[in-house]
Amino acid sequence: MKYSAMLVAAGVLSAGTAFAQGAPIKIGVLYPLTGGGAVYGAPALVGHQMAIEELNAKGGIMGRKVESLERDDKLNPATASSTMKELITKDKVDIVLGGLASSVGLAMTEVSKQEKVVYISTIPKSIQITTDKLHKYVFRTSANTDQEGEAMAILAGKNKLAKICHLELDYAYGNDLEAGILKAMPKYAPDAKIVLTLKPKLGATDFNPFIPQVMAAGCDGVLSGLWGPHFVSWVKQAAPLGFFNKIKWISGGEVGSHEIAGELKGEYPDNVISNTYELWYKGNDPSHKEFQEKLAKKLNTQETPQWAALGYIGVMYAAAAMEKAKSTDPDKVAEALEGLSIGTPVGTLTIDAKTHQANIGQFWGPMVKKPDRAYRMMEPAEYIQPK
Amino acid sequence: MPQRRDLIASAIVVLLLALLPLAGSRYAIDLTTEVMIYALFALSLNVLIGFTGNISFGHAAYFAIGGYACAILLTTYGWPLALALPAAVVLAGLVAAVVGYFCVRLTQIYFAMLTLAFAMLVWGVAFKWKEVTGGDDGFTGIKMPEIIAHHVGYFYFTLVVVAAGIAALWVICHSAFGLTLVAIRENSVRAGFIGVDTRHMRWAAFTVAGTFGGLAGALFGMYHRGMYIENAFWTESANVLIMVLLGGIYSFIGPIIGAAVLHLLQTFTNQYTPYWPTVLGLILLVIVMVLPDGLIGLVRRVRARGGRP
Amino acid sequence: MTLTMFTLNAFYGLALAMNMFIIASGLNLIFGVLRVINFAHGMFYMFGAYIVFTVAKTWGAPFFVGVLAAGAALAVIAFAIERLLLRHLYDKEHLMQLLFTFAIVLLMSDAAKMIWGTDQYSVGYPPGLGGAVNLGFVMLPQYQLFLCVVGPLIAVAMWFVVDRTRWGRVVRAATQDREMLAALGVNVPMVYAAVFTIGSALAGVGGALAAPRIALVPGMDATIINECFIIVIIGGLGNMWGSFLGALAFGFVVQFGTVLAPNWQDVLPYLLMLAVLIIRPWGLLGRPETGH
Amino acid sequence: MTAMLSIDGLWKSFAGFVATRDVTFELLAGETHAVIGPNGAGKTTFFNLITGHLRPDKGSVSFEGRDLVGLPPQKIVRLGIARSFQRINIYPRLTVFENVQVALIAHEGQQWNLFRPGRSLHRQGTQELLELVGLASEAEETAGELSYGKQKQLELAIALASQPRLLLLDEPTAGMSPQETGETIASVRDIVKARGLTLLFTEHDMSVVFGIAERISVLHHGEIIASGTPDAVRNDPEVKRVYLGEHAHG
Repeated sequence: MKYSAMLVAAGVLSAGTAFAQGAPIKIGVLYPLTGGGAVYGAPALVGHQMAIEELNAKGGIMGRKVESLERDDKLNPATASSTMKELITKDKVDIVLGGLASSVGLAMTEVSKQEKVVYISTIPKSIQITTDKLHKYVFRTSANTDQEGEAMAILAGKNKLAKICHLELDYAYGNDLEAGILKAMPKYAPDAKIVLTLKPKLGATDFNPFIPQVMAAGCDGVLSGLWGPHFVSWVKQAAPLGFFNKIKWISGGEVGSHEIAGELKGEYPDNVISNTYELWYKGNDPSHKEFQEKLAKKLNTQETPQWAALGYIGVMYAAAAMEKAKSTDPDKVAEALEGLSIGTPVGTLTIDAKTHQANIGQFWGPMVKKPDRAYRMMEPAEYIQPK
Repeated sequence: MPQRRDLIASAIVVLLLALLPLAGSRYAIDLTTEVMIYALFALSLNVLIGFTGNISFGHAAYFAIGGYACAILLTTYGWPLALALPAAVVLAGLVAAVVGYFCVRLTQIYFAMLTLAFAMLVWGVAFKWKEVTGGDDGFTGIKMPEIIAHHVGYFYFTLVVVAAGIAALWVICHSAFGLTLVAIRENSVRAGFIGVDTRHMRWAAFTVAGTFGGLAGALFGMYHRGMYIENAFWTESANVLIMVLLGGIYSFIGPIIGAAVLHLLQTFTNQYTPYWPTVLGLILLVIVMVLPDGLIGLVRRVRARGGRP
Repeated sequence: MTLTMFTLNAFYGLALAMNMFIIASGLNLIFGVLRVINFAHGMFYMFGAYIVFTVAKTWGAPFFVGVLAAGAALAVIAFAIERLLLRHLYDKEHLMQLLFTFAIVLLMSDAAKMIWGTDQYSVGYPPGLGGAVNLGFVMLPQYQLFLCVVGPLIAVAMWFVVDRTRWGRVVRAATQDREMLAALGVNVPMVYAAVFTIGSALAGVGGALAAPRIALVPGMDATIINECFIIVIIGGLGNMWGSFLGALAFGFVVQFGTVLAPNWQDVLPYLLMLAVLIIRPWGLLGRPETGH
Repeated sequence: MTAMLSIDGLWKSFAGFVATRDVTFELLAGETHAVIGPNGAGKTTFFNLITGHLRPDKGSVSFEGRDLVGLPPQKIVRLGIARSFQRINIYPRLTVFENVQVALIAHEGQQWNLFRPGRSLHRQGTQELLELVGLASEAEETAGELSYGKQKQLELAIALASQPRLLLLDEPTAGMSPQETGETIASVRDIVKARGLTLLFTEHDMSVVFGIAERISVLHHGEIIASGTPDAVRNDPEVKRVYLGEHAHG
């Protein structure tokens, strides 16, 4: 799949719909579109664009046309900060969405606070966004590290893990997820004991310093926050040693998504239980089917990536809040977002009025072989949603 | 004397900039603030590159130290700006002096790689010293004195500080010291044989560059209300290096022009396409293949051609 | 650390060193002869990995055909770059050559995005190398063992070509005195083109050989180029055995350092370079450049 | 006359090749002394050892009673020894004027002055030196664009700016046309006389050597094989055999 073609076509809007009077509503969005972050940013932007197109096809927001201003955050918080300011001061956007890295999410949270413009964090999981750095104008529609950690603790309990090796990447997300897991373990997995904690660096490609340590520790399970390429490299380096034969690998970081399964195919190891925001073959809601078909058409493949859903949900929330507030005024939109429930492709979500966190869940389940498929699928996939 | 002409031209530029907020565009004010900060940053690096002939791959380190120190002193320790800013600048200069002591023993690529190694160490400290720097979450929520918290106030503050910084660098670069640095750049062996201790001079230049880089960093942090470890990463060092080379290393104002052009181009390109690397790559190819003296060299050549029909 | 763990770590350090040496040797060769610091080397590595993906996974050709294809493709790309552009820059300042190779990095990174998109990719191990060898007290992955053989083979082959053949003598002479060579009737420009081509092909082969062990993602060039520079610098620029030694130092320091002091893993290579340059300013086997 | 520069038992070798072999040498104050020898005889190495560019393996170099071994070039210059180089060694991108001005700034120890504009310093002195070497009219030209001969003259001016008592010139006329050579030598001789300098120079042109040198030393394979007045050297059988014999046309 190539999302790059989409990037070039960015900003092209569906024509032919009649809009009411009034200037278009401007939605600004930042995702990483160059370098390593583009793996996630590009598909998220596809979902974002799809939602904008749908809105305009239905007559826009409050009858006003919706304009999407899309920018590359380059995975750099200072760039994100400048670009977001630009969107606000020059382009006069009504709301800003997006982000991927925790640091970018926090930088955007800061700008949102200064400029008093609503920011909906659609991918960053940093717990600080909805705790320490929470303010009136910031909201999150992605999961956070506490929710993810809780789900992992639940699964550790369910799978009756006793000796756990804990793997996290040594940076903000890894440290936050670790805290989330440790917080939830006493409740959900009281019998489990963490015997080893290792933290490879962000961007590591060589896991040889860690694999033997985990194998020697005699764990019956691993809790892991290794996402994307880290997971893939770990698998490739550990699998030849028979690493996955006995150990249960319970992993956050969405390595249960189709992107990973579809790429690793036969190399995807046994005994992995992981998460994903969305599965093209499983939805929580009737609207998922519709979403899935559209996305499949847009990307020209049935087996679509999960990130698009996050971009999509962000736009839907922005639209719903403006409709509810009957205004684009940031104060009113922020008030409207508090406690707002909407139907999304992954079910009905509600943003908590106090924490500004949506109760988005994730699909969790073991990745199993299917006789008719070249790749593994999550089965049974359980939707774990925070209360 | 061309100096008087330069002085008048600079005064006009400062005056025009001072009038900018009257135009009322918040965006123009912010963008100009950013450009001014980068101009000072690039200029500080050129003390090393253009005036001394040493390429640094790690100039972002001092930028980050200045930025973090100022941010932390203001926010965590509640120092007043009048103390925090000078302290941050001095700290950046001190670290530059320590690092420079080791680096100036080497030349050329070895020098460059050692500056890179030290800079990555600074990055590592910013990353791992989470309690103080906020780690890779960044240090956000910088407390600003009331008077410069507003963007117009901050614009004037930046204008004054950057103008003063550039003036100071101008004096230094055109001083006996600066002229001697140029001699070292041109021919360090010969410079030794006229009685110049080239290593000590390069060390001093390194410290000056780091000090002013720190000043730019402090301004940057306050402008963004945040400092991030990416600001110390080698990519930031590469960025400022390109600004300097784009503008032209053999003239004083080259880096200012380079900083302005690169930053504006980067900003405007991002409004249309995420293919910034291609745009920058093509620009660099043009510089390398046809404009080795940078934009300022091009201006000079065009002028020379016009002047002598 | 138990003896078993020590053995394992030593082996992994060696394997890492050999993997890095294959890539760094090309960078070093290019610097030694052309005096050009090739920032694009990491990008050549990434292209090598992506090409082996396309050839071996998408087209279904055998893995080693993919490796050869990667080397060949990079040779063609590098030859074109050298003949069309780089050769005009030899008499310009180092800085300009540096900027030039950086421009190539930028252009190729976007080219990669256009060709392969932004997905992450994975290449399987070649048949027969995807398992492990059980030595009783330790298990060693076959593919890493394989790399431990290939690395020294490349080193020996390079040593043979450079030290023992007529062409190698020309190349060595080119590192000393270009004018002299031209006076002797050697086609110096073609020597340069050949060296740049071979050095870059080595990066492509290095990327292709690394591919089965890692995830292929955009941006994978950035870390590798820094690490290669560190290896070449600590070994002594232009010195092949220096690079070999540098790679070994890098491999062991990174492997053992990461195990023993994981908090420092992000900056370990830089610490290594710092230590070496402060103690030996021209690298382990390098010589100070005399004069100016 | 007393010895201004005394060298005793000086050795220097590079990777086994001995470039300077047990050289003992005295330079008298006020004399004009030439060092000659075939290419590769070690003349430039000899100069580099005196001026601190190279460190001898063994032996001593003392200038007016002060030991020079181990001192860096910049310290040696300050003691009163200046030199020119065989290969052009100027600041190519600076103007001719600045080339000399920097040397004067350095001589006065003003290179650490961060505030005084460099271009305003020593204008008078620079002008005088440029006039002395005949470059006054090229003052504002870029040094790297001067003709070869003029660049050599500029080097001389740079060396003189350090106000030396001892001037070392390494092949001052190398690469010059006969006419340029004549002019250069005439001006060097005038300057040396006018300023009362001691001059030590190497030169391949024998007419120049025998024209102005008061004493001559002959280097061969890093050794001084003869030293004395031009006549004594000319008639030295050893010199005839190893040197003049090979370059009979000299």
